[in-house]
Amino acid sequence: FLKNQPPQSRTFQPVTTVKPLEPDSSIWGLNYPNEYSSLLATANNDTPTFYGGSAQKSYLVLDPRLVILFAGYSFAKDYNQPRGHQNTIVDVQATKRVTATTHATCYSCKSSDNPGLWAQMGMEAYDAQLFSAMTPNIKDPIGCANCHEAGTMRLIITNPAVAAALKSEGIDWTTYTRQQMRSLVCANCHVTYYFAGDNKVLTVPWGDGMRVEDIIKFEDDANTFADWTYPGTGTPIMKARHPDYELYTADSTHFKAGVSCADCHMPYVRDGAMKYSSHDIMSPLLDPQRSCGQCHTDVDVVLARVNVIQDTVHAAKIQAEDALIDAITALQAATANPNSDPALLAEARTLHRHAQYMWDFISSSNSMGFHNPDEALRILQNATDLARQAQMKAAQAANDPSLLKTGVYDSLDPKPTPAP
Amino acid sequence: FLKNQPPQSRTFQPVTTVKPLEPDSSIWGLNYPNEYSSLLATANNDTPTFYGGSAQKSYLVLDPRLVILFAGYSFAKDYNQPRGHQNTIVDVQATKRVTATTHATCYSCKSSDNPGLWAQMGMEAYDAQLFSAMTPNIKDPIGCANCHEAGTMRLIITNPAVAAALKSEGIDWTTYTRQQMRSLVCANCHVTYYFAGDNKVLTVPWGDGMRVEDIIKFEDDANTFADWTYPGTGTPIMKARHPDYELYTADSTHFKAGVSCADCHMPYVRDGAMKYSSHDIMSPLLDPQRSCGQCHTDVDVVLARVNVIQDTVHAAKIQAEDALIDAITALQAATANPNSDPALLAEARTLHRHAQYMWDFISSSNSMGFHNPDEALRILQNATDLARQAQMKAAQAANDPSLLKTGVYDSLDPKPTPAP
Amino acid sequence: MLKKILLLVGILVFVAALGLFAWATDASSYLGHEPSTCNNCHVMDAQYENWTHAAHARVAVCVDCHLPHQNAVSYYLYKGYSGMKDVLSFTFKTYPDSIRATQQTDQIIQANCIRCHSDTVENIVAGPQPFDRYCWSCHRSVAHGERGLTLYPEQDSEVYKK
Ligand code: HEC
Ligand code: HEC
Ligand code: HEC
Ligand code: HEC
Ligand code: HEC
Ligand code: HEC
Ligand code: HEC
Ligand code: HEC
Ligand code: HEC
Ligand code: HEC
Ligand code: HEC
Ligand code: HEC
Ligand code: HEC
Ligand code: HEC
Ligand SMILES: [Ca+2]
Ligand SMILES: [Ca+2]
Repeated sequence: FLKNQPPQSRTFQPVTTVKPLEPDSSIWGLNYPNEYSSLLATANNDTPTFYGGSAQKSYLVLDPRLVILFAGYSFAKDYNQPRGHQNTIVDVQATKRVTATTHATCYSCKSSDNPGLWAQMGMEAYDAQLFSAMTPNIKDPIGCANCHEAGTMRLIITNPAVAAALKSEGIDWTTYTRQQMRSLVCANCHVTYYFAGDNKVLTVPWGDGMRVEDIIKFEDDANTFADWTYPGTGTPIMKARHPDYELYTADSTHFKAGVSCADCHMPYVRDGAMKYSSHDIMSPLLDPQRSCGQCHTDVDVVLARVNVIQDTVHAAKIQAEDALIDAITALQAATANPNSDPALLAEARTLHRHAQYMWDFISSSNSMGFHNPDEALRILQNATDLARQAQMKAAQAANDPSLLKTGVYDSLDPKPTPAP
Repeated sequence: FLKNQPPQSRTFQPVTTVKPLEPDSSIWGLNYPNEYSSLLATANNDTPTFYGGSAQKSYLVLDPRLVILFAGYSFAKDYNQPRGHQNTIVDVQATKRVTATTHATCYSCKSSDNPGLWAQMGMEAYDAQLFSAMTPNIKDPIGCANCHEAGTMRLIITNPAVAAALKSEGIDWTTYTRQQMRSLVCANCHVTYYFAGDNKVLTVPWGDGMRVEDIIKFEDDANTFADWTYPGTGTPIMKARHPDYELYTADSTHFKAGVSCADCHMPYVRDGAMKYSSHDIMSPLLDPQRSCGQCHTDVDVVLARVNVIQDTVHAAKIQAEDALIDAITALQAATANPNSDPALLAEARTLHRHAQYMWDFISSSNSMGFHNPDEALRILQNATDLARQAQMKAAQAANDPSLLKTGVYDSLDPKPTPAP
Repeated sequence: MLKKILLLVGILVFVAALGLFAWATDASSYLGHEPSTCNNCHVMDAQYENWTHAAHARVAVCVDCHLPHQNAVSYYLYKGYSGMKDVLSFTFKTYPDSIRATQQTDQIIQANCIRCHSDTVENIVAGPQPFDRYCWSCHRSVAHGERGLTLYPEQDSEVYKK
């Protein structure tokens, strides 16, 4: 039976018909048991890698500088390395970042119930509700309906905010090829965002482009949008959130070469004669032979490079953080000084705002720079430079060179712990 | 299996016997006409690329910031993009950097006469002579004797200073494989160096390692070695010089993957069926199909990445330069101020010294960062940070926040021109 | 005693595998050199398909590169050995998801590159130091095309065409 036969026709016979926007992945799973069971496996992954992996690690404990940099904001309380897709509901309900006044918007990227709910009630109405009010509707973690169109199994944009953002950029995603969709589908969630207005409408700030400078311009223009005001400095800060798609597509090596997110994070596996895409999405470093080996013959070589890149970007990130903390300390003193020049203070705050966003753009994106090493390092150099300029401006505002102290974080003892 | 005959023996029959250290390449060329004629071709290359290529371009005109950064030193007078290997003698004799007091050491990497001269008189005696006194002995530009051992045609280290530096690192180069020698042979010249002592002995500062931090440590320890004192700031500056081998081998992608300098800069070409190594060494971007195309089928993709990398590193380099010029301006004012705190001034100078060396390490190395993008960007971030810290320290020394002005270079009008 | 049993089991397995080999496959086809024979095994799909897109499809078949060509004895001996290895690991599913050439395979291929292209490379393979790299460290795609070319599972790309 293995004789020279024509290639088997692999046309697939569905067992059941899945209705549009079906939230329950187990129903889709009847047709596609391999994809379904590999998706379920993300619930139990817990192996760490040096910078990532699936174990739940607290960023705040690993690097207490973040407690200072997010002071006054919910991220100073609780901020973890992400885990597998099956854990979304558990994790969003457990995080201390969610309080009684939090909006339902926080469920946007956590459940396959959403496409149905959005179709029913509209995204604005969904976002206007409180988190607690939405909870009863949210039963399923991320599932097939977040990525696939029932019936065709095409990859699609399911998040209306992302659809709107693409449109604002003049992009018609329905013209995208299969290979492009293998990245764009992750952009349903792995993008930066902010909540616009009192109804906390989910907004993806791509109107001016997807580079960090474009996003800063867009948020600056949107009435100097701020997530919170930094304590003691008065800086209106905007928080960057996992701009994975933005960073990756900013001319990275792999993106330029046509590689997609799914190529690395969803390598194919074999089940007997069948190949299928692993839906057990995790750090590719946990199975590099499969994830990288299809393209790189010598996996050890590229893994060694991953180490070099991640260590380099990590050091650059810490350097930017140290500069930011020096700047914040100076700016606090300058703000406290009643004689400080207000115009110069305002300039110092703008420098702080931009420096912190640039740093956070890389800090909050995943892979410790591997997705796009050059862009990450470029941005961190800018963050460092702007932070130092913010400090200098603060000293000028207060006309006080004693604010130019460096190495503030190093001299802290004890180091800060997560906010209550 | 009829094909399975032993390959016909075509063992090469030399036409002439080349004597050891033979300076005249045309004699070697009798045996190896392809290699010889391709070496001669480097005389006439003159096609520019965006950042490099073989045209003679003045770095000082392309980026007048260099005139400021090298103020008080010969590099502010004349500093060009390098050209092909056949031009070495013409170019070293034409440069305004050479004066009546210049030592013969400047011929070290310019001529195939050197291996013979060094064997005869010793490198110390050679270096002790004046440039003008050595000129009559220098007839041949770079040639076979700079890279090959006559007879075996093995690639070898011919520069005693490099041999000593390798030894100081505990490296026995004679154990290197052929593929390793295809890079190391370039290290005969494409390395940073300084002239030690009054006899201007050529020294390659690898005693503590080949990373930029190691080299700074080494030169700091060597009695705070300085090439010149920066005018108005009193900073003892050390000049970095084309650390191409150092930068490339600092864990770059290609180095880690086992790629050698010759792979890109001396691709095989064919004479009939026969392949030989092109000795027409130049920018690989002038013949990318050959230089990159065997490894990278889609040459356009990697060329696009080269553009991205070079533009990114170029911007980072300019950013470091702007920070350095701001720092220098502040430090000059602080130095001029009789009330400045001498201890703080000294600290500011050390920061300036290190910032400038880090910047120059990348600025003076070739390929605008392509040889090792991450390392280049990492170093430029450090240079920027240290330059800003130097400026802050200067303001502290003078207790004068008005020294914290940024954007000095931008406000210069007209921009500086090469020193006379 | 245990050793003997193990040996016996080993022989039985070998014979069984041989039987399986002869039954499951069009055994006589394996005496030939048709590339489609290699492609009988779906695990060879990617290599087969990529080979057809690469420069050598017109001029060289699998065995031209993958079997030693010093002499007929080594050719058929290795053919038997590697064929059995492939069949065994296929039958017992002991192969990894990403199959890699072994070092032994690499050496065989290298000798074959040089065998066909000796005119071209004689000059560069010769030299005082051994030629210490595989031809395909530069010619990365001549044999099997771009890596990752046929990475993806069978799926309907048509649904993306607007
Ligand atoms: C070329 C391979 C590659 C591509 C393409 C790629 N990634 Fe990654 N990704 C990695 C590696 C390697 C890591 C680091 C994992 C680690 O440190 O353990 C990573 C990390 C991550 C992480 C964090 C995983 C963890 O360990 O917690 C997320 C989330 C992620 N990537 C999402 C994406 C998204 C979304 C895209 C597309 C926009 C993408 N990746 C494209 C290789 C890739
Ligand atoms: C519907 C929203 C959504 C989509 C679509 C989505 N992700 Fe995620 N992803 C998340 C969330 C939320 C988490 C964090 C879950 C947690 O920590 O509880 C996450 C976590 C991850 C992780 C970390 C896993 C681990 O074990 O550390 C990786 C890697 C990842 N995603 C990659 C991808 C890739 C690749 C795609 C596209 C093929 C994708 N994601 C599509 C929302 C999404
Ligand atoms: C546009 C999509 C999107 C929205 C809206 C969103 N998240 Fe997430 N969330 C993600 C993605 C993607 C991840 C995984 C990547 C990461 O953590 O870097 C994640 C991870 C998480 C995690 C696990 C890791 C951690 O940070 O501790 C928590 C908890 C979480 N989100 C809570 C929230 C809360 C609370 C809100 C509302 C303020 C929210 N999310 C809004 C996409 C989103
Ligand atoms: C995080 C996004 C995401 C989720 C959630 C998701 N898929 Fe997929 N799925 C993909 C991507 C990306 C591909 C690759 C598509 C391609 O290559 O065209 C894919 C491919 C498939 C395919 C085609 C065959 C294959 O394996 O490549 C099937 C069938 C499939 N998914 C079923 C499911 C089912 C069933 C679920 C829910 C249990 C599900 N998917 C959930 C992203 C997702
Ligand atoms: C679908 C193919 C594909 C996959 C999968 C893939 N890569 Fe790559 N990778 C490439 C291509 C193409 C390049 C660009 C260079 C080239 O042309 O070889 C590249 C370049 C690289 C480089 C050099 C870039 C640098 O900055 O040093 C590294 C390192 C690397 N990949 C690591 C990985 C790792 C680690 C994984 C798995 C997590 C991976 N790659 C997965 C195709 C792939
Ligand atoms: C992977 C390919 C690659 C390797 C390996 C490599 N280079 Fe280059 N080199 C380049 C590229 C690309 C440029 C940029 C040329 C340009 O901008 O026109 C360059 C530029 C140069 C230049 C300046 C050329 C000019 O345009 O004036 C010199 C000198 C140089 N390299 C020397 C070396 C040395 C010495 C080594 C080994 C230590 C080395 N290169 C290794 C690719 C390479
Ligand atoms: C004996 C010293 C010496 C050795 C050995 C040497 N170089 Fe050079 N190289 C130079 C000098 C000097 C120049 C500049 C010549 C000029 O501008 O007049 C130069 C210029 C270059 C250029 C610029 C050419 C152009 O047209 O822009 C490249 C590229 C280069 N070298 C690469 C290499 C590589 C690769 C190797 C090793 C295979 C190597 N060099 C070995 C001294 C050397
Ligand atoms: C250790 C070897 C070495 C020594 C010693 C050396 N050079 Fe060079 N020189 C090079 C290399 C390599 C290049 C080409 C690479 C480059 O310019 O970046 C070069 C390029 C040049 C060039 C052409 C490009 C330019 O900079 O204008 C001149 C002129 C030159 N050197 C003059 C000198 C002078 C004068 C001295 C003595 C002060 C000297 N060299 C000492 C290796 C050396
Ligand atoms: C700048 C350094 C350099 C100079 C100068 C140089 N060579 Fe080479 N040569 C090399 C390198 C590198 C190789 C590659 C060696 C290998 O692959 O083992 C090489 C290889 C060769 C080979 C082996 C065949 C081939 O083409 O790969 C011959 C013969 C040769 N050179 C002759 C000469 C002759 C004759 C001269 C002078 C006219 C000369 N070389 C000058 C660096 C140089
Ligand atoms: C260092 C990289 C490198 C290595 C190793 C290498 N080659 Fe090449 N080869 C090249 C380059 C570059 C060319 C293109 C020459 C040209 O265009 O003139 C080439 C050309 C060829 C050609 C002629 C292609 C044509 O267009 O007709 C053949 C055949 C060949 N190589 C075979 C081999 C074999 C066999 C080996 C191993 C012994 C080998 N090569 C090792 C770089 C390499
Ligand atoms: C002898 C083989 C070889 C040659 C020649 C070569 N490369 Fe590469 N290149 C590699 C390998 C190996 C990698 C690492 C990624 C991988 O495994 O594919 C790589 C990676 C790259 C990358 C991704 C790294 C990044 O930072 O983006 C670029 C871009 C690239 N090469 C450009 C070039 C260019 C341009 C040339 C010619 C000047 C060249 N290469 C010559 C083998 C080579
Ligand atoms: C022109 C020579 C050539 C031909 C013809 C050829 N191969 Fe290969 N094969 C290679 C080379 C080179 C490699 C890579 C070895 C390595 O990377 O270490 C390889 C690797 C493989 C591998 C291991 C996969 C891997 O990535 O290491 C398999 C399986 C394979 N070939 C099967 C085949 C089959 C089946 C055919 C016929 C359809 C075939 N080959 C035709 C040269 C060839
Ligand atoms: C009976 C199914 C089958 C057939 C028919 C088959 N292969 Fe394979 N082949 C395999 C399997 C399974 C592996 C993986 C072995 C492993 O890695 O353990 C493999 C591995 C390989 C490898 C990589 C491992 C190594 O030995 O270096 C090469 C090369 C290879 N096969 C070549 C061929 C060639 C050439 C043919 C046709 C003459 C062929 N195969 C026919 C099943 C097969
Ligand atoms: C059975 C003999 C044979 C074997 C084995 C073989 N080749 Fe070839 N190869 C050829 C022939 C014939 C051509 C076509 C020459 C032509 O078109 O002029 C060719 C063409 C090439 C070319 C030029 C391809 C192009 O892009 O046009 C390269 C490079 C090459 N071979 C390298 C290799 C390498 C590397 C190996 C080993 C992995 C190898 N060859 C094994 C016979 C062979
Ligand atoms: Ca994780
Ligand atoms: Ca040049």
